[in-house]
Parts: sequence; structure tokens; C-alpha cells
Amino acid sequence: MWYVGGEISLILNPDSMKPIYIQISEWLESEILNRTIDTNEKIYSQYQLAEMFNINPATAAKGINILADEKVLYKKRGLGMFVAADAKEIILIKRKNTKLNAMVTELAKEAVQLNVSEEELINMIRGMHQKIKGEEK
Amino acid sequence: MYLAEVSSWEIVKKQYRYKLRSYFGVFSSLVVIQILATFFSLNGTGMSGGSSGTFSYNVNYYSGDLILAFVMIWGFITAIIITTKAYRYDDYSFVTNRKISHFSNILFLMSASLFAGITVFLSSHLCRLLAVYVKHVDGIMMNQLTITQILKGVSATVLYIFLFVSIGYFVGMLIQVNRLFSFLIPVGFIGFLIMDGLHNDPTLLQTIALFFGSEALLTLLFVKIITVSALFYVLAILISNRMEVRS
Amino acid sequence: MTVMVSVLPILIIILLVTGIGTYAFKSHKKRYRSPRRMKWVVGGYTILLFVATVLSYTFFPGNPTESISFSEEEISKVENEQDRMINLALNGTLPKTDGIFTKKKTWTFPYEEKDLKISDKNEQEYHANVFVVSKPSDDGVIEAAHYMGKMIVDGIDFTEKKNLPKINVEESTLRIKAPEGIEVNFTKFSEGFAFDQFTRGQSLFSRSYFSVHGSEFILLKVPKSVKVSGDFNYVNME
Amino acid sequence: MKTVECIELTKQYGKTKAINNLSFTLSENKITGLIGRNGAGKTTLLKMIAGYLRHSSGEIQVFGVNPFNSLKVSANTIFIDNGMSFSNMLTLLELLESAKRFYPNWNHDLALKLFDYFSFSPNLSHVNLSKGMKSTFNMIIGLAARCPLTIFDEPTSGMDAGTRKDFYRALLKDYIAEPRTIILSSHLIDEVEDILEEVLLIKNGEKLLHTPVEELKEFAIGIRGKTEALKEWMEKIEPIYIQEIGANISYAVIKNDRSLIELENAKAIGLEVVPVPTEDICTYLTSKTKGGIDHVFS
Repeated sequence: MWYVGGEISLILNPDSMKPIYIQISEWLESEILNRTIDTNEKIYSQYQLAEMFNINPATAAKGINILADEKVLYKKRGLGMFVAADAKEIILIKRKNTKLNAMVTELAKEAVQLNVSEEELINMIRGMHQKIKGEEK
Repeated sequence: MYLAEVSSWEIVKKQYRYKLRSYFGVFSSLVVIQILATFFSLNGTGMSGGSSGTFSYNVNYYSGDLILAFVMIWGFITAIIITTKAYRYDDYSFVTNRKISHFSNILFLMSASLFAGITVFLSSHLCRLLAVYVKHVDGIMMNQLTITQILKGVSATVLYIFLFVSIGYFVGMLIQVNRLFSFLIPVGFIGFLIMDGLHNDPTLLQTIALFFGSEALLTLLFVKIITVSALFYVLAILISNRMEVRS
Repeated sequence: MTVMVSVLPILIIILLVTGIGTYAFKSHKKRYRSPRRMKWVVGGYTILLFVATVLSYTFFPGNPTESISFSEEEISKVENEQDRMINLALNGTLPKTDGIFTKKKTWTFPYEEKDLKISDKNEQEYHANVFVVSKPSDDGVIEAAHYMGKMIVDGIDFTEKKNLPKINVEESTLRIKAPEGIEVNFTKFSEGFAFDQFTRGQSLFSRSYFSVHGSEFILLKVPKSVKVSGDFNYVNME
Repeated sequence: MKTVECIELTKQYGKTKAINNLSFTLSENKITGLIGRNGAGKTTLLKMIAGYLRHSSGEIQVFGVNPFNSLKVSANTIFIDNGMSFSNMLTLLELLESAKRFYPNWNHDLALKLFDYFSFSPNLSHVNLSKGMKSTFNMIIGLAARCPLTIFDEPTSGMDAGTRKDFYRALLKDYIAEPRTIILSSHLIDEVEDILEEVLLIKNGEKLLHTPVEELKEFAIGIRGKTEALKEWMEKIEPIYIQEIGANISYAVIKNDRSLIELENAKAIGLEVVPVPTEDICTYLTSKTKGGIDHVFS
């Protein structure tokens, strides 16, 4: 039996303009990238997600379906969704293509507005990149 | 999710059981009314006296009549009150529809009449006891009724109360359909009493009372009262069937 | 106006009950009253009523009466027969009294005088006819008898409650003294109209019981040669 | 399967139409939010669905039958609002037991646990409860009844913030445990948005929108910029909402159906394209005028 009030406090951002199902799929992607859920392991069901994030199960299902469409997840009949072998690669490529692209666009725009030169910008990126890599080690 | 299949009769029974508990206030008001009526009856409900030469006599009557009269009016008012919004809304918090609401009300009112009728008989005995041991009346005479006569009398009492209840239920529904009736009915009734008394002899009211009151056969009285009550209930159901809930 | 007067008590009761009823209900809806306490009140009251009824049937000091078994027809029959008999006697013939008048008391007085005066009983509030029969012989004895008819009021037979007159003879006067005044108080219990309805002859509107007030007379038998004066009627016995 | 179907449904009181020509379908086992301002006709609509009110014209079907006076609908529907009336002759616990007899799917265990969790004392009467406690108690009945059609009309009125949160979480959890058709009415969407699957937006008794809740988020976009530029760009576009927000700067909300080129053009003339929070979309869609309250003061 469940009890009331056991909600996991969320990484979902209620103020974000991103639809919740996108946020869910992104969260799942992070879980896969972090290896919280490994390759060929079963991913959360729509109901688990619904309870975890306090959202409608249909919304959670949409988030899962995005990943299924992108072949990050595959379906085992009657068992649910599992993480594909090349899930991480797919996610990384996608993120590079879309997320990073969008971020670079914003970055470049901001740089132009702030009168930051191309060289300066690249230096900033390089510096930050090395710093984060160093921290990870 | 599968849909629940319910039979009307099952729900009527459930509503009836629920009403026995939730309308319990009806019974406590009955107690108040009866105690009051018993108190009023303690001075006797009638008197007669006279003399013949050197002989004079006084007879003081004690009967359950006043208590029954009070309780009949109680039944009338109770039925009206049950038709008011506050009570109708109680039904609709759970499973019901208009017909079930009516039928469970009628069952409840029957039970209330039964309880009231029996207690009228019993309280007339309480009144007796009080008159003898508290008021110390003398020269006591009484009818010795057989068990059959008592059962017949209690049945008739219950029937009379039920008759008034059914009138009240009808009147209550009329008022619920249109507020104007709460003014029209009392005015009409008093007007009728006056006109009836002025022009007719015997009066129509008396004729109606005799229609029931002079019936010496319990079965016929039963048929008369149940027929008339059923008529009032059918009318009440008909006029309220299109009525909305909680509008 | 009489209509209004008769309707008034009904209206007062209606108002009273309405007032109390709606008060009890309103408070039921608005104010909080412990349901448990109300159940105790109703339950306790019901038990009290049962106990009272049982006591009323077991320890009640009353006399069961058959009073309500007099029907209108019976009462008027009794009254008519009494009247008929008195009228016959007033016209000079006294029929047999069996079942209609009962001889309650007799007196005998030795009497040798020639005249008898019956004292004027009209001074008293006593209305009993005096009938005189001349005996066929002079036996020197006055026989007096008091006859009483049934008195039924409100379905109660009072015949036995009535006192008897006193009769005596002094010198040549026969005195009839009215009985001592008596006042009888009764308390009559009944279950009510819903019960009376099924017992013989009592319906909702015949509740004012028909009554017969009970005639009385005094019969004097005097010796043949005695001359009687006063307020009386000579009769022949049948 | 359709649980509720309305076709050109109208409810008239005298000359005013509380519900006007409303057509929509609620399919089985979805949580639908009925959103509208006060007086939009939410309660009237819900009472018609619950079978309390008779419709004036059009058609309404619940579980395939006209709900008015229908026992089938009553037995399978629970309607929770703050007008629910219970006798004071029964204690709260007795009320739960009574409800148990009426609803075949009733989950008494759940009812008692919620009863404890919200610390109701079993011997109280309904009349003793504060407004918020009444709402909470009614909510317990609504959840435990587990009716195939569960209707909550402004269920959280009077509840404090914590209880509201608990309620929506309880609703969601019980819905996951036992999926059923739930209609939740509210004048605030942000409170319920996450747990809804669909939104039915009504205004003056008419349907504005009936979409999955995700699409509502993308329903509209905001355009901000110099008033003149905005006016020029908006020449052929009907705004949902428009407001001057400062000297010579305006903000407009429009339907999100512009082509990418049009939006690029807008950016080119110095207009900003911004997303609009769902709550605001609802507010703008349901407001009486296109200018909002500011219109009154201008």
C-alpha cells in the first residue's frame, strides 16, 4: 500500500517552458548517460515516472515514447522498455546535434550583443572545457 | 473499470437504512411533541357533568386523543420537512435517483408512523399512570380492551398518522415545486374551514372525517387510508419527477 | 363565528406543533447536538413508555367498565320505556315494572287514622312521583316502596350510586325526605377515538354519549278507608 | 470508450445560457481538467454530467445514457463539491461506513488511512468541520468511492497548501492504482496542470479548447516589442491578448500557428518571440476582454 506524501523532490523545472514530457525524456537520457540505468536494463514504467514526478502517466508515456522513437529504448513484449545497446551513442549524437547546436547559437548571439570577439569566445570555451575535464579527473 | 450494475430495490433498501440513521432527528422531535401532548393531556382531555335533583356528577376524561392529534400534526410537518432541500440533498450525496429517493422516503415515513403510532398508545398509558399517581384522580373507570382491540386500535392510530404524513409529503412537494404554495395552502385551508362551516351542514370537513372515523372495520379503514395515501404519494412523485437536484 | 371558535383550538395546536417541530428540526440541521445523546433520549423515552404501559396494566386501581357497550338505541329504549311507564301511571294505570324500574326499598307503617296527608315534597329539589293504590281491605298498614329506573350518563351506569329517600309517618302526615345530596366524581380513561372506532356504536362523532337520567317513583299502598290528600296520583295496579 | 459525450449541449436559465452549444467527448480513464473562470459554467456542466440538472437542448450522454435521474449514472459516478450535505446524526466514521454500502468499488482501507492521515476525529459530525476540513473529508469519499466517473468540482477550496498538495498526490496515486475517468474543475490550471491528461477550457458556457495538456503549452506564443512594429507585423493576425507594457512597448499573445519564416521576419524587425506559461494562456483565453484588467483603467 502506498502512502501519501512520498514524492521525490524533482529535478523537473516547473518554470521551464519546455513541455514536461520533453523534460522527462531528457531526465531519462541523463539517467542513461550517468549509467544509473545500464544498457539492456529495464527503464522506469510510465506509472513509476508518474509517481516519481507527480505527473499524469500519459505525459510520462509521451516522454518514454520519444526515446523509443529515437531507438534509445526498445520494447520487449509484455515486459516493458529496455535501454538499447547503443543508447548512449544515440543520445550523445543527438545532444551534440540539437542541444549543443542550440546552445552555441544562443552563445554566439549573446557574444555578438556583448561585443565579444570570436577569438575571445573560443578561448572562454576552451578554458571552461579544460577546467571541467580537470575536475572530473 | 467495469460499471456497477445496481437494482433499484437494493438501493432503495440502502437509502432506507441510511435514512433511518440520518433522519434520526425526526424521532427526537416526536419525543418532544409527545411529552408535550402528554403534559397537556394531564388535565384531562374532556369533561362532563350534571345533576339530577340531589344527585350531581362530574366525569373527567383522559384519552389519547390529544396525543394522537399532536402526533398527526407532527407527521404532517415531518413529511413537509423531509421534502425540503436540506434533506433532499442528503440523499444525493450517495447513489440515488428521484424515484429511489421517493420510495426510501415513503418507507422511512412508514416506519416513523409505525413508531409514532405505537408510542401514542403507550404514552396514553403513561398519561394514565401520571394522572393516577401524581394527580390522584378518583373514581377511576376504564375500558378493558382485549388484545385484538388493542392491536386494531394501534393499527388505526398508525394509519391515521400515515394519512397525515402522506398529505404532508404531497404539500411539501408542492411547496418545493413552487414557493407560492407555502402561502396559498394555509390561507386556502383556513378559508376553506370558514366557508365550509358557514354554508354547509354537515360540513365537508366533517364528512371527510366521518369517511374515515366512522369506519368500524379495520380492513376497510386500511383500504381507505392506503388508497388515499397512495394517491397523495403518486401526485407528489408526478409533480417532482422533473425537478432538478441541487440547482 | 361558532365555526371560528371550534377551529381555533385546532389552529393553536397546529401553530404550537409547527413551532416546536421546526425548532427541533432547524436545530438538528444547524447546531451540533450529540447524535449519541439523542439516541439515548429516544431510547430511554421508549423504554419508559413500555414500563409505564406494563405498570398501567398490572398495578392500576381502576374498575374495568362495560360502559361503552351502551349504544344509542339501547339508551333511548330505556328512556322511552321509563317515560311510557310514568305516563301510564299518571293516567291511572301502573303496569308491571319488571326490568324497567327496580324496587329499591320498602317501608311499612301501621296506620289507624282516616286521613293521610302527603307532605309537599316540592319544597325540596326532589322529583319523584307518588302513586297511591287503595288496598281492597282495611288492614291498618301503609306500605311504601321506592322504585328507581336506570340512570346512565356518558355511558356510565349511576343507578347504584343514587341515595334513597327517607319516608316516615308522623300523626296523619307522610313525609318524604329527599335523599341526601351526593356528588360523584369519576375519571374515565380511554385509549382514544382510533380505538373506540372498532368497539360497538362509538364512532368519531358520537362521543357525547346518550344519557338517561333515571326516573323514580314512590308507590304507596294504603288501607281502603284512608283518604289521601296532597300531591299524588291514584293508580290501579295491573 | 466514451464516458461522457456532449453534443451541442445547452443549459438555459430564463434567457441566460449557462452552457451554450457545448460539444466534447471524454474518453475512458483520463484525467481531464475543466478550466474556466468563476461563472463560466463549470459547475452547471458538472452537475448535468452527474445527473443533477436537466439539459435544455442538445444531447448529453454518460456511460451511454442521459444522466438526468439515471440510477446507472448515479451508481457509477461520484460528484464531490463543497455543497455536499451530510446528516449530523452520523459521525464522520459512520458516514464513511454508509458510503461503503453504496459504492461497490469502495476502498475502505484507503478511506480509513486517509482519515487518519488528515487526523479527523471519528466522533465528530460533518457540521463541526471547517470549510477546508469539509473539502478534505469530501475528497476522501471521492477517492475511496473509486467510481468509474469521479468528478471533483473545485475540490481544494478552503484547503491549505499542504493539504492541496497531498490531495493531488493522493488523487494521482489512486488513479495509477485504479485508473478511472476523473474530471477536475478548477479556475487555476497551474495547480493541476501536471496531473492532467487533457484540458477542457470553457468561457461563458462555450468551449474554447479541448486538448491534451501538453498541447496547451504550445498553443500560444508571446510577441514583445515596439508597439508600432508589433502592430505592423500583427496586421493580419488576430491576437488572443494584447497589452501595452511600457512606453511604446507592447506585448501580444497569438496562436502558435505562424510559419517559421513569419517568426524570423518578426525577429528581423526587432520583435521578441517568447513562450507563454500555461496559466497565462488560460487566463488570456478565458478573460472577458482582449486587454485584460488594464483595459478598465485605460
